[in-house]
Amino acid sequence: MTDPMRIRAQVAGDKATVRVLMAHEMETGQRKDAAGKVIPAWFIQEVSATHNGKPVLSAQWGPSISKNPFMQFSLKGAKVGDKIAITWVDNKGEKRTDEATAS
Amino acid sequence: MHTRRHMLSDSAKVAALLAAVGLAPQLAKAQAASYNSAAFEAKNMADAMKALGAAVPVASKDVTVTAPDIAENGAVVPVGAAAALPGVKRLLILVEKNPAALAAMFEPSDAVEANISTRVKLGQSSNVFAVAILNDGKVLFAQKEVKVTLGGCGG
Amino acid sequence: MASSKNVSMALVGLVFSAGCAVLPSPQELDVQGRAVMKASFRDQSIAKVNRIDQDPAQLACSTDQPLAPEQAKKVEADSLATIVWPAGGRYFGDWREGEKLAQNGRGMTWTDPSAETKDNGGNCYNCHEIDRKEISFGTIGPSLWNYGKIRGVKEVADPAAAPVVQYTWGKLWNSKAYVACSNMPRFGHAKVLDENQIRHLMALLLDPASPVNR
Amino acid sequence: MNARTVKPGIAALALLACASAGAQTKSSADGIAEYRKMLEDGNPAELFEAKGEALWKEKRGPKNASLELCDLGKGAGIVKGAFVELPRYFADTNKVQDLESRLVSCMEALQGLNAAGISSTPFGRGEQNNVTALATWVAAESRGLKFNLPQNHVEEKRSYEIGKRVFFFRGGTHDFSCASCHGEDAKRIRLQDLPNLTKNPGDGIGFAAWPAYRVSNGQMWGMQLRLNDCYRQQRFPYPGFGSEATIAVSTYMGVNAKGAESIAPSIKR
Repeated sequence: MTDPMRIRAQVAGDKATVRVLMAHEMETGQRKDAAGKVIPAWFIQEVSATHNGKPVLSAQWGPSISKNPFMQFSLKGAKVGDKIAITWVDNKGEKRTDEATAS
Repeated sequence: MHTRRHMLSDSAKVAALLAAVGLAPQLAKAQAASYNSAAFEAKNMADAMKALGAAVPVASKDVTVTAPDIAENGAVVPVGAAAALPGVKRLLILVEKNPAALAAMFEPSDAVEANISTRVKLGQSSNVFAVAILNDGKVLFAQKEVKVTLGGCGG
Repeated sequence: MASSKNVSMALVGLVFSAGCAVLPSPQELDVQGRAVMKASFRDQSIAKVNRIDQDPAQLACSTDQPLAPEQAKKVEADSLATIVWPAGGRYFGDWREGEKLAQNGRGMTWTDPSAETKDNGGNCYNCHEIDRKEISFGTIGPSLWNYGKIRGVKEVADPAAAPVVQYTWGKLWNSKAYVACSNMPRFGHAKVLDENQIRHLMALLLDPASPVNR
Repeated sequence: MNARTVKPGIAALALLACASAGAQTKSSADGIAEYRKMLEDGNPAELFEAKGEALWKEKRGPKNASLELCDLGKGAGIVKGAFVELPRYFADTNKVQDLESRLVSCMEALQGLNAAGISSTPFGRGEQNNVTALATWVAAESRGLKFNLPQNHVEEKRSYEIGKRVFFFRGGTHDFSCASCHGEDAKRIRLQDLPNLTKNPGDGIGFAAWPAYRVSNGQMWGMQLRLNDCYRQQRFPYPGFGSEATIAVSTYMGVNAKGAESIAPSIKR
């Protein structure tokens, strides 16, 4: 079970500021639980963005990205109504894609 | 995106990593092609750059790192990396004193500005680095110190 | 509290009439307030509901009004009488240990391992500036930077320093001996810190070698 | 994400703290203000807000019903503006209720879920997570509105008076009351500004800032959990979820905050 992302793409001039929030634990694998057992690493490893279906950005993350990750970037040539989709894949192979319309 | 040398070292590392978390081999195969776990396990910037097949970074005012001087909590520290140069292939964010230095690696296409921000964990006060790897092989960096303080009642 | 509600329910059923819709007197509200506190909390780990049972000082100071002078004097005199002075007149420990205790904000919550003094910190930086090198300090209490130096303590064993040494010990043991409704915990009196821990804090504040007094 | 920049109230508080603490801390206070401003853009509370909105509309529980007929005080199904008037008196339960305890009542009445079971569930588990998400969304629907708790019903007035006594109640191993930290202007614990909750502390401060996303643990906290952790740090025993003390002290803070603009859900250290 994964929870939806929040994606905002705001157009200003000839580009859009894209802000993404992802719901994820981003567990480092360095922490221990109350019983002293190591909590296994669980984090997003890959993130990609598409603009109207065309890949525009890819990223790889380690476990030191904060819990419930935030990412912001500027997309050139984006217009109101364009579709921005974000996909993440974590180290357990879980995957999620959400899409937003630029406004 | 990757040289053959990286792919080889990656797949071994990722396979080991995935085996450790008990994942099926076919999954390991699917992910091995891209995720550079050697770079993300490197203890320091030099080793991370080696794992990425990149040159030793040179300080440059064309690269900027945005971060607060002081963070009330190391669990969430906003950090941005930007390069005022054309031909940026990769933008990296590293935290010097974290157990593994490399936090994020972005590969922007021409449609995305080389100015990306995210939020990282800092185990303690540390330098944070922004590194830009250019298409021509140049590797430039900027750094900033972030002080992590103890907020609240500490209980 | 519960009984007053039952009365109003019995009188008018479920409908509140103007007749019973009268705010209780301030004294009755005081009683109800304490009953609400009693009814609202439960034991959790080391934090037991008897912590809601107020002693006279806590009860007297649970108001937004300043205490009447004679009431304040009584709280202070009673508190002064509780202070246990250090065995053998040994007032001082190690300021390094004191700094650790001052930094440590833990202890006595329901997530702490035990109510023993060894698991407790002094919480000092939460409210006070102490060693100026620590920038993360609170302002509920006064700055303690140069605490001993400002008070002219050149040598802790100097008889001239005795009054401030004794006052500081007393303040750490039971702050309410000097200010009836002080915000400061009664570290010794409440068994939050033991004698040795208080000695370390004494050294942090008064030892000329402590970074606080440089 | 919230485009609002740094709030004047916080800036003023920070300024006062600097003035009293001297030049040494001015830069650290400025640094903290800068850090907080950077966090405002992209508050993960939005993730919980979205979850709460979906939960409000979703048919759930033994009665397979949504919460869309829940009366939060302004009439069945009216959400906008409800948050800034809570806690208030509800005739159907004959009690003053805060947002979270009211949501639990609706979950029982409309959906057939077990209110006592939810109330005794630890924070961050099961249905408690849903209550938090719902509260986050309901609060967000009143963003920008000013607090104006009703004080017409005698039980609302009584709740305020009891709440004041709860606020000043000293106890526990450390003799703390709420007022120990929140009874004066311009005080701090460590570097954390402490709002004076005996009066309106300003827009988006104190009662007008919760629910909030806590960056220190990546959790969403409603007012019930905020109070619970205050009492933990006060070295008190454990306050029951929705207990009268927690609701009365909320009424006290909410009435005092009259006119303060709500920024909830906010983001906190």
